[in-house]
Amino acid sequence: MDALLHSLVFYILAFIVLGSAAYTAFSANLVRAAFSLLFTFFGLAGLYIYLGADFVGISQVIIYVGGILVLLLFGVMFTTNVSGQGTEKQTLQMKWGILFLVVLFLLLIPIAFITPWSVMPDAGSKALESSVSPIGVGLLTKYLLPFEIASLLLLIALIGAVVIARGEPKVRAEAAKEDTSAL
Amino acid sequence: MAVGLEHCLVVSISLFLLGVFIVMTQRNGIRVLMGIELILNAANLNLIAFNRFLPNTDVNGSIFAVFVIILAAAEAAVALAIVLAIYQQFSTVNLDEISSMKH
Amino acid sequence: MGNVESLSYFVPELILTVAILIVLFADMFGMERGGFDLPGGAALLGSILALISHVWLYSQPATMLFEGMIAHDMFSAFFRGFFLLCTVVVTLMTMYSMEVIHLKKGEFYSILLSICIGMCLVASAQNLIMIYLALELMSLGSYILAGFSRRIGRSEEASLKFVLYGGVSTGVMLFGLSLLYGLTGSTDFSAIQQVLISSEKGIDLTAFTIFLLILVGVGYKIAAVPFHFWAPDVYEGSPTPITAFLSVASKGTGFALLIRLFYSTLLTRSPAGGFWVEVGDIDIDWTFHLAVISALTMTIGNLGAISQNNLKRLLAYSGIAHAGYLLMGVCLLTDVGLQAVIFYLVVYLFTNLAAFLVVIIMVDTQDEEGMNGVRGLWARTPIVAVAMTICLFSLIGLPPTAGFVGKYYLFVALLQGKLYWLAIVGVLNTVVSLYYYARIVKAMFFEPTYTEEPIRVHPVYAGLLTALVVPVLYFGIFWDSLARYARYCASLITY
Amino acid sequence: MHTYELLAWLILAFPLLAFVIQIFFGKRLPRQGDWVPVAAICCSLFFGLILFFMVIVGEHDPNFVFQVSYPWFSGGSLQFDWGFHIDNLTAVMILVVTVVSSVVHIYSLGYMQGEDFYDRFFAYLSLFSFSMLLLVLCDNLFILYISWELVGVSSYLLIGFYFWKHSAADACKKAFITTRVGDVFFFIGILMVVLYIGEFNYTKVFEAVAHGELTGWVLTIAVVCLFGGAVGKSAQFPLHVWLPDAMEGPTPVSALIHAATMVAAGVYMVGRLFPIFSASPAAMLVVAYIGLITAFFAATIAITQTDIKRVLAYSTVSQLGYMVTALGVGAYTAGLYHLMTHAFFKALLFLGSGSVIHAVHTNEMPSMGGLKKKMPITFWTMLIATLAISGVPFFSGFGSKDAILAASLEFGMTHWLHMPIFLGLLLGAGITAFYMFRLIFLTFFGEAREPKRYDHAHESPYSMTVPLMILAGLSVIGGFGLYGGLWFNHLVVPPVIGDAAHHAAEGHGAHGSALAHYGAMALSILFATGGILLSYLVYYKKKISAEAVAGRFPVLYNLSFHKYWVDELYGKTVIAFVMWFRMVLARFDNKVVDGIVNATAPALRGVSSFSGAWDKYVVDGLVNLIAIVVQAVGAVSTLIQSGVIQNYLMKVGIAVGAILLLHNFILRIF
Repeated sequence: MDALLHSLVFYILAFIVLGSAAYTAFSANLVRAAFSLLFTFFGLAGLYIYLGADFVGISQVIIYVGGILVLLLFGVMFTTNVSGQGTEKQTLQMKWGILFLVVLFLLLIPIAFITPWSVMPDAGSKALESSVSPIGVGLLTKYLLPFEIASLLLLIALIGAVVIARGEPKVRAEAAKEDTSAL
Repeated sequence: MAVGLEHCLVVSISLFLLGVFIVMTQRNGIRVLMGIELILNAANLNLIAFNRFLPNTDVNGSIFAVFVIILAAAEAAVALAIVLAIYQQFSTVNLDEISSMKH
Repeated sequence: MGNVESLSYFVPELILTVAILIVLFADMFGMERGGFDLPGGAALLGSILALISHVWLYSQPATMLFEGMIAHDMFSAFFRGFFLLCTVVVTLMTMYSMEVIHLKKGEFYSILLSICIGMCLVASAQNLIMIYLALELMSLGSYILAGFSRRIGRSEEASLKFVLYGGVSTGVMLFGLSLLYGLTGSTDFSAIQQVLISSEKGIDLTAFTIFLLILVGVGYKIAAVPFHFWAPDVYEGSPTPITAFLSVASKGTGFALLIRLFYSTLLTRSPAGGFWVEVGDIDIDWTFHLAVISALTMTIGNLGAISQNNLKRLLAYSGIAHAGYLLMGVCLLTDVGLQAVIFYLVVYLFTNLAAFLVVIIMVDTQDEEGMNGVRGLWARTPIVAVAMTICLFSLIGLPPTAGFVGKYYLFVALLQGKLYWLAIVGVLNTVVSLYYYARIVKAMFFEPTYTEEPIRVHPVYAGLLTALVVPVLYFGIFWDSLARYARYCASLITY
Repeated sequence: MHTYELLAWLILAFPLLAFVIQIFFGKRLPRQGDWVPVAAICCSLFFGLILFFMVIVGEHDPNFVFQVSYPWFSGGSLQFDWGFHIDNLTAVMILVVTVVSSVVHIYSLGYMQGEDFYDRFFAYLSLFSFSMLLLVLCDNLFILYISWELVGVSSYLLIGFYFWKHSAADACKKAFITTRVGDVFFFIGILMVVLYIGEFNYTKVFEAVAHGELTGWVLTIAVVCLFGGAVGKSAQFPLHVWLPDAMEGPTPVSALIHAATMVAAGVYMVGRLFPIFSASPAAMLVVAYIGLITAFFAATIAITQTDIKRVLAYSTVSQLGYMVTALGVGAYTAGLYHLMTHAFFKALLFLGSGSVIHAVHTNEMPSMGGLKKKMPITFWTMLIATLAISGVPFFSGFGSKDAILAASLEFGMTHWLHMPIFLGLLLGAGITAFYMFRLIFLTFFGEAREPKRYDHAHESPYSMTVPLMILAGLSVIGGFGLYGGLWFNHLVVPPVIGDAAHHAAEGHGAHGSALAHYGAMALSILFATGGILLSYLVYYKKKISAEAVAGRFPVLYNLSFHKYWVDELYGKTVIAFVMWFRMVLARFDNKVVDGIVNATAPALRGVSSFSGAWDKYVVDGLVNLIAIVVQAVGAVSTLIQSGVIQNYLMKVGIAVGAILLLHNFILRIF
């Protein structure tokens, strides 16, 4: 009974994740698609926690839901006329895409089953203790260099995002004029 | 039926393919970014699932996943900045209309 | 080696990191000082100091650093020198180029230097997390720099295509890496290799799928067919110094990544020495698959270049073709092949940077990237025309340029590896490439120009061009030292 | 560094440096930089003289060889080196090349004054000097071939110097293509030698041949192929057609390249590789007969030509035939000696004719006449050269030509069957004397046939006459090298390597017996005098009318005047065939390619720009075929570059899917 409940949680979470992701893929409305992504991310966070990765789950909620998704929504708001949706075609090369989806699914799913993964025989009983402390220790010992590099990367992303998004009206106008004259 | 590694893999592969599918078929640049996020999340799900089911006791998979999340955030920031710059320039984020360079 | 002791091996990267900060500060204070590009100067100084300290590190024995995150071996040392040299040249190019927006130079250089750090780390990484992180560091920087051009519309289009294409490719690669982690339970290359060596039968399909998924990311970096689509568009739209950087350093990173990742996980060094074999019971003909990709890459690249009129686009396609040539050496899985690849990369560095420098001169002096820019160049500035001719000869592979020697080593390696069909494809491709390179030479020397007015080449550019072309000729005649060096550098750390 | 090594470096470095400076900065230097190459070649001359005296006087050893080689690279089992090989022959050749080259450089200062591309002319001269010196100094077949081609390229540039003139453009193309035919054989020859012996270095190759590593018919074919190179470069029958046309180049070029140095490269090559050649008696006979045919036929053509430079050109071809024949009959010393003396007096003749042309602005001898008074220095120096080439005693040509005749007579005496060689050469010597004096009489004697030109004529400036006088002096004293018994005939002897080559060389007999020697000498003087006398009667005294003789023997006259129709023969056969073949290709092109092209839209675009250019197809034939196909394929291949990012990603995805499908399923099933 307990095991069944255990499984049921997984299936529900998986359904939320895949269903909302599919909605994102096929929905005609951009804003709705973005919001359905919220469920995907939450579902994934739940799956992570279900799989014993509590720290990653929390990070997922904070960064993805709190950061990336908000960013995406801002992007949607900035660039889309929200009310005037629906007349424009949203997709392209749909037939090929679906063909790709089906064929690749048939090709990749067998990989999950035929590969002799070295799975622990009694995985279910692996102690579900908090992973926060081992991750913290790992980040400051073995993974110290990647940790530092990640900080450099964030710095660069910060600078880069600012540089690109910050308008330089004078330069832009001038350059645009030049560009059209070059054409 | 007890949940095993295979179940997780099926979810992650589906998620991955949906992400790639979005990237290929959506005209809107921001949706393409959503697709990329799905791909990264699929990989993360893989990492977490393997970390859970493989016989090691370390947390390498989780640490990998943490890094991936950080990277995804950075990449999303940069990509969105570029998309916004494109919108200023072309007044559209439909990627098929932004194809002045070809052949 | 522990984290603290490793720092002494990490001096070049540390210098670059300090330089990044100095550049950012210099940007805040120094732009008005008599027109001198202070951030550029700081970046140049930093990268040169890093190069010097790198040379000083050369004599150190091969070892693992930072708890096994990265390795210091001849291979990584070679690539670090390669990237640093590239950075120095591109910094110099940018300092005097009109193409990059002047108001944002500080950001530009700091990002350039951080890309360089990322590249060095890719070439030396020994861990999946490290390699992915380093790759993203350099990719992210490249996306941003591609958008730095003065020609607003095209540059942003390039940037957008780059970031989406790159994001998807690295995402797919990450998926492959996660499966590799799942297959072996470890992120360290050494452990992965050990597990695979002792693995049981039945993982062929998985191994191949993982390889293919990873290849999407790697192939995108080296612009190999069928992952090359971004290259022409991005090369055309980016500011030319960045195009040069992408075409040389970024491609170099791709090859470093491919060799590092592929040779130290899915392959193992044969006990007989001199070549690599697939690990454990995996029975996949890697050579064949890579060889097909190589043949496709060079063919599509060369054919695509034929009908181009924009020089940057033409060089982009030519870069694709050269990725194909380089893959010929990689797919052999032999020491000789690796040696040929490293030799060719050095040649490619000098030749391609010089060719792009000529394009930069064209763009700066007449705002023209097309064939019109080089028409009648001989009459207007003979030195540049001669330098470009030497570069093109080297790209074709004609003696007495280094390109000839590079191709010679590649083909010798192919023949030794008994990959005759690929050698034939390679030779045919060289013949095709003759056509479009010769078109440029013809335009420079024999076609009339709309003006006879001489072009004034900035003395720094003239000096840089000479410094890049002289090695092309020198190694075309006395290549023994370089060949020996390449053999020396073709050694990866083994466990 | 050894002194010789240093000297060799210096000799080579100056012209190369001058070339680089001149090509890049020539236009901007004062006087268009003409002084740079002149100074450079004078430096080379200076060091060349030092080298010459150190080797010839200092060493005074017939077997002296100095070798130094630098490793270059190794390709597979072959080791490619480069280096210097200095022996007596090298020293003599260095002397000849540097002397003639510097004289011509100085002469060009006057002759080329005010021409367009003056600076570039000197750059080309320097390049040529460098290549020729490299050819002489190098120590292996590989570098020999490279410098051989370099010489060809610089010659091409110099012949086509007046590239705006159709005739010059045609001539340089003809020269290049014709010599390429020879070069292909040469290349095959080198390949054969290297394939069988595995070495490039002269000495090692010679030793290997001496040890019999390359024998029998393979050796014969290899030698004949090697000789093919000489046939092209030294304008031997049947590839001699390019040399007379090459006279379209500026006259100093004709003097330097097409009289004294480059055309002698073939002879030099035969001499340098003599140990290989002499190992194959059969091939040596081929060499001798080709030389004989060339010597005799060219001489008969020269009789009727009216263009002064063409007469000299055919005379050059003929004299080169003498040298080749001499080497063919084993007279190594005599052949190479003639090379040296000929270089001096033929350069002089050309420069003299250049001086005349400079004065009267025409090449046609019938328009000249009576120039003796107007141009005394030119006349006297040219007379000396003419006496030398005619084989009059006490002039240089006498000694060398007599030695050749003696050697061929001796060869004929041991092998009676081959007596025609001697007879042909002897008769040729008489004809040479005849047409050379014809040239002198027509140009300098008699009344002025075109007074306007005559009045305008004047002696050339010193920069042109001084070189003439220097060469005149050399044409006289050059003769004492052999008959003064000073040095040549016992220093420049066939290299002795192993036993086989030694015997072969001895068997041919390089030193004539007394009978052959004096007999040949007497006959040669007799024929030379006869030729001069006849010429005197016909063209000076007008006792015999040339027109009448020509009228009496129209067939012979026409044969000679039309150069035996060799050019026309080539035109009707080889060139006609090529043109026909091009036509066929063009038709094919037009039909088949259009078909392919119409099938694809992008290709159609490529072709439409070429439409209406049927002529172009005919002319450019195969090249266009390839170009169009390649263009079309290129256009198609870039069509996949749609510019839409999702489309790119879709293609990547489909490619990945296809690979996976193929590898994981389809290939597994089958």
